[in-house]
Formats: sequence, C-alpha cells, structure tokens
Amino acid sequence: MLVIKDLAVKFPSRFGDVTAIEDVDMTIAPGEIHGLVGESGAGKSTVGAAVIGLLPTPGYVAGGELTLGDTDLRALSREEAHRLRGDRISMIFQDPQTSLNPLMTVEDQLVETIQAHSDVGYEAAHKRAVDLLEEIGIENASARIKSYPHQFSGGMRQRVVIALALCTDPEVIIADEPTTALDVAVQSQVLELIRRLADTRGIAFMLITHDIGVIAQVADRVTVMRHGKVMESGETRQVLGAPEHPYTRALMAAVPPLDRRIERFAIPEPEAGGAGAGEAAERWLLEGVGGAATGLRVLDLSVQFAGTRTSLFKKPEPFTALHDISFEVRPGSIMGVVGESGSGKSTLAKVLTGLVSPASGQMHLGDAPLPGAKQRGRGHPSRQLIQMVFQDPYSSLNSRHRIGAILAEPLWLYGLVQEAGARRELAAQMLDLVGLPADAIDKYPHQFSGGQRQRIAVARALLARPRFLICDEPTSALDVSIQAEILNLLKDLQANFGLTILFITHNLTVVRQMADDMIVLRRGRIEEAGSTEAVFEAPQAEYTQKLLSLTPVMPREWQIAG
Amino acid sequence: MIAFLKRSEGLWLFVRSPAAIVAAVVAVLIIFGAAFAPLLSPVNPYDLSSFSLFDGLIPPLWQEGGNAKFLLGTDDQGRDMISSILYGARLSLIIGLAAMVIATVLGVGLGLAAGYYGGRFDAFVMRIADVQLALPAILTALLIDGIARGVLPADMQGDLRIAVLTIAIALSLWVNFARTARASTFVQMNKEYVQAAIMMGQRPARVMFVHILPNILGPLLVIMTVDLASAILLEATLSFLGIGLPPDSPSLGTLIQIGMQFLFSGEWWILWIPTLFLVALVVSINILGDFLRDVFNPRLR
Amino acid sequence: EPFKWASATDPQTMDPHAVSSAPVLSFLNNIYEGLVRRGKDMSIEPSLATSWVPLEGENGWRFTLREGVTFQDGSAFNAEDVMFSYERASSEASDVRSWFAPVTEVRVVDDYTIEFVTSAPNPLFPDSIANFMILDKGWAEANDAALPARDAENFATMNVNGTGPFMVSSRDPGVKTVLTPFGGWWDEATHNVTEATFTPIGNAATGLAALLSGEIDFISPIPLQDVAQVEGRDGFKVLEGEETRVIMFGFGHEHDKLLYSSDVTDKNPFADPKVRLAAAQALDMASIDRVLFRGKIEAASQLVPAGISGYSEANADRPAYDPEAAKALLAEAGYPDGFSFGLKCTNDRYINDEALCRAAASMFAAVGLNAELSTGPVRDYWPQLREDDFDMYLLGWSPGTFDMEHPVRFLLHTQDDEKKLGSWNFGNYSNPRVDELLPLVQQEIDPAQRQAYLDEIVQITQDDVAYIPLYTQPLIWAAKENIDLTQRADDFFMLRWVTVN
Amino acid sequence: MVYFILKRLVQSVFVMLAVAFLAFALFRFVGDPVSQMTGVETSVQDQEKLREELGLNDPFAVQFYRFTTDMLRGDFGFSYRTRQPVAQMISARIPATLELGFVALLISLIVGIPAGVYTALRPRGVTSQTILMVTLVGVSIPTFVIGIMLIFYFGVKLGWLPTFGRGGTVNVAGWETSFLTVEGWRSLILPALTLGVYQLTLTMRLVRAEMMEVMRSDYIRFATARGVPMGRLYFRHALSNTLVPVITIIGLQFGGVIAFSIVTESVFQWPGLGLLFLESIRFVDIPVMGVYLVVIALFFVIVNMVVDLLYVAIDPRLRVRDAT
Ligand SMILES: Nc1ncnc2c1ncn2[C@@H]1O[C@H](COP(=O)(O)OP(=O)(O)OP(=O)(O)O)[C@@H](O)[C@H]1O
Ligand SMILES: Nc1ncnc2c1ncn2[C@@H]1O[C@H](COP(=O)(O)OP(=O)(O)OP(=O)(O)O)[C@@H](O)[C@H]1O
Ligand SMILES: [Mg+2]
Ligand SMILES: [Mg+2]
Repeated sequence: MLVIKDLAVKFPSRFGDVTAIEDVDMTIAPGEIHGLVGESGAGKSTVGAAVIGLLPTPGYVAGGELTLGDTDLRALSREEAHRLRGDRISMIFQDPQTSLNPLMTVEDQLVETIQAHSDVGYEAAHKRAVDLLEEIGIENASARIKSYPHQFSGGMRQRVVIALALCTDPEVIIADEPTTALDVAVQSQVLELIRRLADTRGIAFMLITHDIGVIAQVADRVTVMRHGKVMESGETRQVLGAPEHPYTRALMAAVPPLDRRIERFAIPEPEAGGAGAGEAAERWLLEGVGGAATGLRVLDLSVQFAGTRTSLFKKPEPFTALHDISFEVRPGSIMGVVGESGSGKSTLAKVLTGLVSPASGQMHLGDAPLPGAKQRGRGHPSRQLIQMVFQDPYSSLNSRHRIGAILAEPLWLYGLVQEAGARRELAAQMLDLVGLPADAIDKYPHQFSGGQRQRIAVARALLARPRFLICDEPTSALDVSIQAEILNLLKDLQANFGLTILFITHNLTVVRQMADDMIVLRRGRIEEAGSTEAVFEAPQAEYTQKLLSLTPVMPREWQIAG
Repeated sequence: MIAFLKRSEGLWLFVRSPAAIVAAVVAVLIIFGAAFAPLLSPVNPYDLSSFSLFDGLIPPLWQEGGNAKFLLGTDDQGRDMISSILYGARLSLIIGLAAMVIATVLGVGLGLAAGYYGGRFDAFVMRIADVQLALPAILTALLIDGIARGVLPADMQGDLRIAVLTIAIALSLWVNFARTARASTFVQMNKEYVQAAIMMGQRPARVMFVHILPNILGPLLVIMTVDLASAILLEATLSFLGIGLPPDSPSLGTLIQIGMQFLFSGEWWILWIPTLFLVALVVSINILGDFLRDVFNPRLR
Repeated sequence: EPFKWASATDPQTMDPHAVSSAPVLSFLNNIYEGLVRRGKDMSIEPSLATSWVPLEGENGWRFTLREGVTFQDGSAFNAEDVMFSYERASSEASDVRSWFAPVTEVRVVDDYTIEFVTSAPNPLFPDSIANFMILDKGWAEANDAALPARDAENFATMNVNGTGPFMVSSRDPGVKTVLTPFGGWWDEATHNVTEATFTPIGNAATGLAALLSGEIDFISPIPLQDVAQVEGRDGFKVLEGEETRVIMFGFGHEHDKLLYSSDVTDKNPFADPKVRLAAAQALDMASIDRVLFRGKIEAASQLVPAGISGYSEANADRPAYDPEAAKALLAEAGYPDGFSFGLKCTNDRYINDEALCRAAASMFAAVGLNAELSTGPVRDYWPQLREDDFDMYLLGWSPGTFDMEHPVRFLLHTQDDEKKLGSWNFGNYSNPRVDELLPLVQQEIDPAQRQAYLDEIVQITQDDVAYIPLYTQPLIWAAKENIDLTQRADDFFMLRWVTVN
Repeated sequence: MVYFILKRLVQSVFVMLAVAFLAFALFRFVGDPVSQMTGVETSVQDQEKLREELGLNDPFAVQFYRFTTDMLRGDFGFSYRTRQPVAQMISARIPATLELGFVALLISLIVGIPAGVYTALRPRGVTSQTILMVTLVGVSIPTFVIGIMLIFYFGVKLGWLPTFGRGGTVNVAGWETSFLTVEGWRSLILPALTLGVYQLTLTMRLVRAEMMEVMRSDYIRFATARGVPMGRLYFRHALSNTLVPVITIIGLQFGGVIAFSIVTESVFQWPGLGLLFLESIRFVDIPVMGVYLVVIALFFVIVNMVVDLLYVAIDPRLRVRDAT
C-alpha cells in the first residue's frame, strides 16, 4: 500500500523556490491501477519521481509523507533508497525507444536487474527472464532475449521495459505515460497487459497520462491534477462520470467523442482576447480569397525513398511510402487523413507542399496542374496558395525570430504587402484574429504555450492568403483542452473564408469532429475513403474497423455534451 | 526581448560562478591592455630607437638590480617587458581573433551548405575536411609558411608573416566549425520551421543564414572561444618551431620562445612573465568558453 | 673509459668527400686521416705524409707517405690510395672539389711518394688539404663507392674504413653513432676512450640538461647565457675559446639604389664610405659584448682574428663607438635625418645572430640609420645574397686556410666568376689595388714582404670600410670536470685528445 | 558491411591522393634544395647541373607524376640531406613515434577517462573542480615549456629520469621497441607525459561532457529506477554509451598527437618522425618531407578506418541490419 500525504516538491530557481506540487494526497492499494491525469505541467511526473526518489536536480521534497507499507520513504538514506528501487518500486517511462540501453542485449539488462535484487545465479536469472518475457507476450522468448533493443518494434520494446520493471517483483510500478508514444493498436495491448498484471500479481500501478480515454479504459481510481494541486480524486466511474470539480468537468467537455460529431468544443477557460476581433485582418483575407474555394485532385500518386545502400553492386531497393493513391478534396471542405504511424500521412503532405518529389502520378490544385517538387520553382503560385500547419508547435516556429518577423515573412516573400509598417500592422491584426494579444508581436516563440504557438503557426499560414491549408497532426502535441481551442479555430476559418483543409491525424476522434470526408491510409495505400459519417457509422475495411474498436473511449454516459 | 532575457539568464548564472567572473575580469583586463597597448605601455617595443641594448637584462623592480624605469625588467635587447607583453598580447589576440573569424566564416559557411544540400556536396566538403584533418595544424602552418616563403618576394615576407600565420592557423581550425555546423544543420533541417521556410519557396541562402544560422550559434560560440584559445597557443608553438613571428615584432608566443633561452641563466622574468600572461589569457578564455557551454546547454547545468 | 658526447647536428654522411660541412668534417677527422693534420694549435703536422717539400722546376708539392699504415679493415695504405682519394675528392660528384682547383696534375712517384702539381706557386697548399681524407681504393671500389654519393646513397654513406684512431661500431643516423678505438692505428694513442658515443641534440636546453644530469660527458656548443650556470655547478667546466670566424656586416657596394628604403629610393648611400663609417661608429661593441655575449667576445678590426697568419698588427684598431660622430658623418654625407634601409640576417647560423642584428638595428636607429631588419634561416639566406637582394647583410667568415689570404680571395677581390675570385663578395666591393695585391700575396714566399702586402690590403679596406668587422665568434664547450680535452680553434672535436679521469 | 568498408577505402584513396598532391605541390615552394645539398664552395654552374640532374627543372606535372608513381612502386627516393633511401629513414623512425604516441594516448585514456567520469558524477565537488582547473592550466602552458620543465625537474634536479632520447631499445623483428627494457620505459615517461597532458585534458573533458549528457538519458534513469547497482550503472551503462563520440574524437585527436609529437620530439631529442621532419625542414629535404606528410595521412586514414570498425564493435545498431 503506497500512501502519499500532503506531498510538496519544490525546485529552487533564481526567483526563489518554485513549488511544483503541493498538498498531494493519494493512496494506491495492491492490485489497483491509479490513474493520474492533468494537463502538461500539472505535476504528474513530479509525483511519480518523488515517490521513487528520482526528482530531477535541483528538486527536493519539501514536505509531506511518503510511505510504502511500513517503510517511510523519506527517511531512507541514499543507499537504502537505491536498494529499494527496483526491489519494491519500479518505474516505466514514456518512450520505449530511449528507455533501454541500446548497447546491451535485452538479456543482459534483465539478468543484471534480477541479480541486483536477488541472490541467484545466472542460470536461474536467465530462466526467470525468459519466463517473464513469455508471460508478457513476447513470442519465442528464449531466442529473442539475445536481441538488442533496436531489433524490437516499439510495442515489443515497451513490453521489455515492463518486463524489466516487473522482473524484481515490485509492489508498486509507476508508469509515466507508458503508451503516449505508441500506436492505438499497441497501446491497447500494453494497457491490457498492465491490467492483467495488476489483477494477477497484485501490483499497484500509478498510471500517469493525459489521455482521459486511457484512464477510462483501465484505471480503478483516478486523481486529476492541475497547477501542482489535486483537483479531484476518487473512483474512475465517480470522477469521470459525475465530475464535481469545475476543472474536471471542463476537461471532460474538451474530450472529443468518437461516436458522434459536435459542432464546437467547450473550452475550460476561454483565452483572453477571444476570437471575433481582428476584423481588418479578416477583411484582408477575404479580399484575397475573393470568392470560390479551391479543390485538390490527386491521381495515382506514388512516392519512393531511396533505400539504404548495403552492397556496392546492388542498387538499393527503393522504399515506397505511397502507392498509387488517388483522392479528391472538394473545394471548401475538410478532408481528414488518418492512419497509424508510418502509414505515409506526412509524406502525402510533403508531396503536396513540394518538399518531396513524387515518383509518379498527377496532382491538380483547382484546375491547374501541380508540379512535383523538382519542377515546382520557388516562384510557383502554389507556393503561396498551399500553406501548412505543422505538428510540433515547438519546432515549427524559428525560436530566434520574433513573432512579428515570423508573421511578416510571407507578406514580404510573396510581395503581398510592400511596406514594412503595413506588414507589421497586418501581422498584429492577424494575431488578434487567432486570439492572441497584440503585444505578442515583439515576443519570441518560447514565451508562448504550445497552444498559443499553434495559433501563431496558423496565423503565419493565413498571412500567405492560402486557398488550401494542410494541417499535419496540428494538435497531437497538445493537451485536450488546448486541442479543442485549435480545432475550434480551424473550423471557424474554414467556415469564414472557404478555406479547403487537408487535416492529417492519427486520432480518429479528432477526425470525426473535423472532417467532411476522410481517407484511411495504411502502409502507403488507401484502405478506405468516403464521407466521415459513412466511414464511422459503417466502416468497410477491416483495418478501419480494428482502429475504431481499439480507440479508447469513455462510456457514453460520462461524456458531457459540447 | 528574448535577447534581454537570455542575457539576464546568462547574467544570473554568471553571478553565481566565481570562476567565470575572475576569468572575465582577467580576459577583459588583458584585452583592454592589449587594445590600448600604444597608450598604456611605457615604450613602443617595435620602435628600435626607443630602447637600447645598454638597458639589457635588467631584472624586475623588486629584484636586486631592478630599475624603476622598467617595472617588470627588460629582455636581452633592453626592451621593457611590460611594453613587449602588452604589444605581444595585442598581436597574439589579433592573430587569434582573425584566425578564428576566418575559420568561423569558412567552416560555418561550408558546414551549413553541406548540411543544407547534403548528398554529393556534403560528401565533397567532408572529404576536404578529412584531408585537412590528415594534415595537423602544425603541418598546415609549415606548409603555408613554405608556400608563402617560396611565392612571395623576400621583402614582403616580414610584413605578411602575420597574414601567413593567421591563414595557417585558420585553416587548421575551420574543420571544427564545419563539422559542428554541419551536424547542427542536419538537426535543424528536420525541424519544421526549416521545412516551412523551404516549403514557402525561400531562397536557400536565406534559409541557411537567416533561419538556420541563428539557431546553431550556441555550439559555434563555444567552439569559437575554445578555438581562440588554441589559436593563441598554436601561434606560440609555431614560434617555438621557428615559423612564428619575427622577434622584432614579437607576439606572446615569440616572447616565450625568446625567453626559453634564459630558462636557466638566471633571467627568469624574460620567460616566466610572458608565460604567466599567456596562461592567464588562455585559461580565462577557456573558462569563459566552459561557461558559455553551460549557458547554451542548460541540461548540463 | 666510455665517453659520451653531444652536439647540435648529426654528420649527415660518413663519406668524407660528399658533404663539405663542419659537422661532417669534424666528425670524420676522428676516423679518416689526411696527408697532413692540424695540431692542438691549428698548426700543420705530418699525418699520412711524413714530410712534404715544394717541387723543383714546377709549381706544386711532393709528399712522402708514411709506411706501415693500415686501414681499419686491415689493408695497407699506399700512394695508390692517395691518388684514388684525390680523384674521388676532385670528381664532379664531390663537394670538396674546390680544394683542388689549383691542382693541375697528380703523380704517383712510387708507393710512398706522390706529387701534386699546381697551376701557380701555392705555398698554402698543404694547409688547404688538412681535411682531405684518404680512403682505401680497394675497399671503395669493391663496395661500389668509387665516387661520392650525391643523390642516392652508397656504401660509404653509412660505412667507414679509415686509417684514423677510431672506427664506427654502430650508426643510427640522427640518433646515435658509436665509435671504438682502432687498435692498429699507426700513431700512439694518448686518449683513454674505450667507446665513444655521439648523440645529436638539437635543442640547446635539452643538451644542457643532458650534460647536467650526467647522461653525457661533453657537449658543444652551449649557449653563452648558460655558461655561468654550468660553471657554477660542481663537477662541470666550461671551455671558452675563440673560433677563427669573424662576424661582420657587408654592404651592397655596387648597388645603385637601396632596395628596402622608404625614403631614399634613387641612390645608394652606402656607396659613400662616410656613411659606411658612420654605421661602424654607431655600434656599441661594449654593450653587445656585455649583454648579448656575456663578455665572451673579442672585437674585430679586420676579417681575420689576431693570431691567424697574415693578421695585420698594424691595423688592429676598429672604429670607436661614437654616435655623435656618426650623426655628423651622416649629415656631412647629405643625410642629416638619416635614411632607412634593409638589413638581412640569418637566425640559425651564428651564435646569437638574430639578437645581434636586432641590437645593431636599434643602435643604427639611434643615429638615424633606420634598419628594416629581416631575419631568416640560413637555408634561404645564401640564395638571397647571391641574388643581390639586400642593402646590408650579416656574414661570418672563417678562413679555411687559417690565413688572411683566404678572406681576401673570397670577400675582398672583385667578383670574377671565371677565376673563382670574390665569390662571396656579395656586395662586390672592388678596389683595383686590392685586386692587384692578391696574386702577389698568393705567390710571395718571403713572409715579411707578404705581410707588407696584406697590411696594405687591410689598410685600404679599413679606410674604405669595405665591411664592418664586429667580433670573433666565441667557442663555448662544456664538459664534466673529469674530462680532459682540447678545444681547437676550428671547433673540431678530436677524440684522440680526450682523457676521462 | 563490405560496402561500408569499400566506401571508406575509396574515400581514403581520395584523401591520400589529395595529401600527396598537397605535399608535393607545397614543398616545391620551400627553399632551394640544391643550395642545401651543395657546400659553400660549389659553383653556380655545378648547382644548375645538379638541379637538372635531380629533375627539378622539369614541368610541375611531370614531377608530380614521377612523385606519385615512384611512391606507388614503393620507391620513395633518396634524402637530399643524407643520401639515404627515404623509405629506410622513415621506417626507422616510425617505431619511436608510434610508441610515444601510443603511450601518450594510453596515459590520456587511462587517466582521462576515469577523471572524466569522476568529474561528471561529482560536478560540483572540490576535487572535480580542482582537477578541471589544474588540467586547464596544464593545457594553457605551451607544450615546449612543459617539456623543458619536466626535463629539468625530473632529469636534472631529481636525476630520476633520462633527459633525452629513447634509452635502451630492443630490435624485435625489425621494430626498435622501447617497451622491453627498463631504460626504454624510463625514457618514455617524460615525453609521453608531455605529449599526453594535452590529450588527457581533451579526453577528460569530452568524457565528462558526454557522461553528463548520458546520465540524463532515459535509459540511465530507467536503470536507476530499477535499482541497477551504481558501479554497473556508471561504468557499464553510462560509460559505454559515451564511447562512440569519445572514440570519434580520439581518432581525430590522432592528428593532434602526431602534430604535437613534432614539438615533443624536438624537446626530448626523441628520434621519431617529428624530429626527422623538423631536421628535413631545416635542410629543405623535400623527399623526406613529402613522404612524411603522406605517411602521416596514411596513419590518419588507417586510424579512422579502425575507429569506424570500433563503432560497429561498440554499437550493435550499426551492425548488419536484420529484418525486423
Ligand atoms: N528540473 C526542473 N527544474 C525546475 N522546475 C521543474 C523541473 N521539473 C519540473 N519542474 C516544474 O514542475 C512542474 C511539474 O512538472 P511535471 O513534469 O511533473 O509535469 P507533468 O504533469 O508531468 O507534465 P507533462 O504532461 O508535460 O509531462 C512544472 O511546471 C515545472 O515548473
Ligand atoms: N526522407 C525519407 N527517407 C526514407 N524514408 C522515409 C523518409 N521520410 C519518410 N520515410 C518513410 O516513409 C514512411 C511514411 O512516413 P511518414 O512520415 O509519411 O509517416 P506518417 O504517417 O506521417 O507517420 P507519423 O504518424 O509517425 O508521423 C515511413 O515508413 C518512413 O520510414
Ligand atoms: Mg510528465
Ligand atoms: Mg507524420
């Protein structure tokens, strides 16, 4: 039984100690999965790290109690604490790609861990390792155990990570976002495994995540955090089904439902400024659009990448990222593109924007043919007409440029506004339009939150007066609440300016909310295409059905209508 | 705004780091002294008529035989040590800085372009870098010295000595910049802001220099300080090998090389004072480089 | 006793005719011998020749060879070997050919008599071949070394077979050479060395450290400034002497304008003897001696030091240090504000050469002669001087024959390529009377008359300030206290005079 | 794998050719070999004749062609200075330089790696700060000054160690080694220290930086979280992951070792390639200088190949990919 009482953690900084978490209470019983949710920066990881005693320097536990069974975790010496780690408490990290030592075989790492905590010989340790791998679902474990981490797929690696955390039979496992980096398919397997282990072995799990769907699926109890404090805590059914705290309620409202379409998302706390302002920018945009929307047609498009060369004499096998795909985006509509990781979604965006050359096939923007990257000169009109909003708001803005410069760039580049003062003026209005304060213009990107940055990215795209906007997973790096804001903004833009949008995502629930039509990609081929409602209501392809069934959903009755 | 914040962030770290403060004070003092050498030093050691052999080998003031006219004593030519050192530091810094700037421009330019274009061009630049690496700094300097000696008329060699040395040192340093710039550019190329710029149809030069360059300055700045220190040392070593500056317009390295003759003859000040000065300069530049590394890599703090 | 010594450079070859450089000749003199050799005082004494007399009826000398001499490989020495060695040393591939320029014919009279015929009377010929070393004909021919190696190695580059007191027992070029006494040497060995190891040590400080740490017994030379340090230590001593080398400044007499001046570009002020004298008077030899040479040098008045045959006692004064007079002279010559010019110096040839030039430049500047100093390694130096690329330059000259005639021939006579006269007179100083006197000096047998001729030459060239002789280069050797050795004025180190106590 | 090695080979050939070209082209401008080869009294005509004989008057391209083809045939020509075959001179000096460089590198690794690990693990400790400061001062003093100081302290003042040369060497199958005699080892200590100090500092700082970086990686955090013993954590997990960048830099530093061995060898009269090279410069011994450069480039190329192979040995991700 892990008991956390009044826990407070502080980080000394140059402005004095920053309190990361405060007054955190939590109890996790054996065999229980205790979910910990909250937006980014809420202090979820800090709780986990404090329990296992691995707070990042210079953080320290400033107060409260931490007890595991009879042991007072705070009273342990450095050595004792280290001995306890693995033995009684273990931890699983988010990214299976980086959690394993790439230079050691899985066996080395397992055996080493087992031997560190129990006095067994190699043979016994090895046997235990193989058994464990088998138990958590790695086929042919006695052979695969000799492999290096890079020889496993992501899902298998996360299983190995779990095996490592399990191999010493701990009482508590802290899982910090164990599935965030994984596909829905793999995610559901891992979650199942965790559930099973909790049930069969009686291990207590602290499951940290920001995905409420995940919590809904497996957690027994849940704690909601915000700004380092516990907002609400209790049985999952209780907290999510009948939230009492307004924050929890707002959070629930922002979760897009999978099974129906809602017009707008409820937003926990509307941002200052809000939409509706920036009329001048709106007018300027409408001037440029000047009426009819533009569609896009793609015919038999293929994309190949050069494979890695392994022989001097053989030409490397090219890797085909897109196989003869054809589809059409109706003018003024939103087209959703879904598919698991590596299915070719970003590649499609890159071909359309001219970053990657197609191997074959044709593209038409409106009625005009759209040449591939190599034939598309820097001055080609499509460079302006097609704009893109990228996935990662942290890297899509040049962190060394001011917002003003970032926004003015398309105006200058496409010669839309000649005069510098006017460009700045327009940029300020555009900020207003996407709901940011005007003083943002002289700041740098790092001074904004992810959601704000994504708004800036949208503003930059709009300032080119595009007719066709590509959004490549624009919200996957964001919390649900912020995701909701961005999605609302995009919907508004589409409605107001007749923008045509290609919306790429791996999240089915988001697509359902956004897209008029959709295609499902898998390994570079279109598995299914059609209107969104049709696909969701009656999926034809087996793959689509599987995706739909694996997506974690909340029971319908928990959802608050938007 | 961000510059201000960054600066204040740096400033905050700086105030907490006594080593960096001391280093900065020492470096600033030396650089100041070097920059204003003509105003600060009692005599101009390059002006032959300003000193006389008659005053040769006078020890520093505090030692027996010292002379108030020559605070730190004189060398075997009767040159005032203070003046020689200030002027010498000036030359050393000029050579070091110039070499560093040339190496930076060359290395960063090539590295950026290699990272940006990749493929054949990248391979080509890297092979050239390999060739350069296969010829260590001292060899490069000897080679350049050799060409200059052969190609330039004898009377120009004295004047061009500084240029020759600078180029030689710069050539042996650029690879560092090129490799770092290239590696950083590769990282940046995958960042979405670069893709956005390319997608918008911006000119490659603009993408490289306006977008990418500011983002890779951090590690480059660290290399610049470290290389400034090694350039100054390299110049000293080249002087030792006899291909540095002539003794009548000495750099710190030349002064040390001259001083080596007096290592055991009792005139310790001719060697040790410039050596101490050089060590102080190089150490403080290196400490500042370390400090910058910390500032730019908050993860290592 | 084992003996270890070091010097700055390794002899580049073991072939006595391949390279005419001091390190090679000095080293090989311990292994090979010539017809004559120099004693401790540089005088000529019999070696492989027991006596020599001028030929009668023609110009030249007859040498009577020593009998019973064997080479180190056991073969006997006779006139054929001398003849062979002469042919070898005067061949085109030889670097010492010039010694035999006056020789027109060599005749083997019998096994132990040989005659050298010269084109003109040549009283100094025996002196001039003291370093002409004799090889065994049979050995050289059998080993394909009948000619000196020039651009490839041959057997004699690495192997030796002389008649001298020592033989090479192992050689690692540039690293170490071990010599052992030759048991069959004809002369009586006065040394007690059982094995001598030579190591080149290029860095002066390292060499000094090696001596002080006791790893070597003797080193030559050591830097002047370290003399006090060595002398001050127990168990070490310094041998100070004077080389015969006189260090001087030379002028571009025949240049019609200065090459490196920033103010006087249309004429050559150094063509005026007043200006040259002013330059000489500007130099404070006392300070140079005290500071740069730690009181170890002797100021020079002429191109050879006192004690060398032909030295002009009558002209033993050099211009006094007098900056005021120098300024006055410059004003008189039309340069009241002085002028600038280029001064060329070596930096690795003579002791403290660079420091000397810097000090001189500073002294010149004090009277208004603004020297643009350029110093460089000797590898670039001679070609520059040959191409007349200087206004004033530094030169050191050691009379190979230990006679005043030598510098007159090379440095004072007008350049004459055909007769190979004035070949090192880079500035082409030219005085008809000097040119006239040289043959007289060369052929005069009467010592008094010969000296009179030489006095006249010295007088003329001093008046003309043809060169500014500065000082005689000092010789500084250092050894452990228990080593007895002889320092000869040509800086040659003879193992046969070493005793380890 | 084979492809990888072949590709490196092709690149190496390019590097070698470029160096050969540079070596040759540049040294054509250094001094005048003829005036060095001949004595003071050789006439201008004789010199001209010799120049003709040596082919120094031939066109540039002809000379370069001769240079490379001769070299490929293993004919490295004769030294202008000693008239010995260059191949023989160079090969006689290689053992000295390689042994010196090897020991220096060894010192830098044996001391530098633990020191780097230590200072990374206790970044704020007094000992760490002292180590960092002392080594920093160490690399800021010119090598030649350090060398002479060591000689005077340990050689002259204390009389513990030889001041110059290699001491006793033993010839093993044509390789003169210092490793088999006490005297040889004693002679090695000071020069190797002098040469090693610089590399040591670099190695230490590099290991430190990499180690600090690695210590923050997820897999180290994970290994800590599952209680892997500290010793194993630092040395097995962390250190081995710093090796790839460290080896790269050490490979690159090889150039530095060779370059600085010129200085060290001249200070210690160490009969290696560097000393030979300096002498050759002094005498404008072009054939020796040219071959020296090419040999150094060859070492460099070989070291880099070895480094590449080491990567593969260290990092399983670089081994032949199996289908996953
Ligand atoms: N190393 C650190 N130094 C200073 N402050 C820190 C550090 N790590 C975390 N914090 C503070 O602790 C707070 C909580 O961070 P934590 O990583 O626990 O959030 P989280 O809920 O896990 O967020 P995410 O979902 O992004 O992982 C942050 O707002 C931050 O201010
Ligand atoms: N430059 C490239 N060179 C070689 N292969 C590439 C390149 N870019 C993408 N690929 C391959 O093409 C396939 C499709 O990649 P893409 O980035 O389009 O996937 P995605 O659907 O966007 O995945 P994610 O959801 O992870 O972003 C992947 O298997 C990827 O490995
Ligand atoms: Mg977290
Ligand atoms: Mg993608």
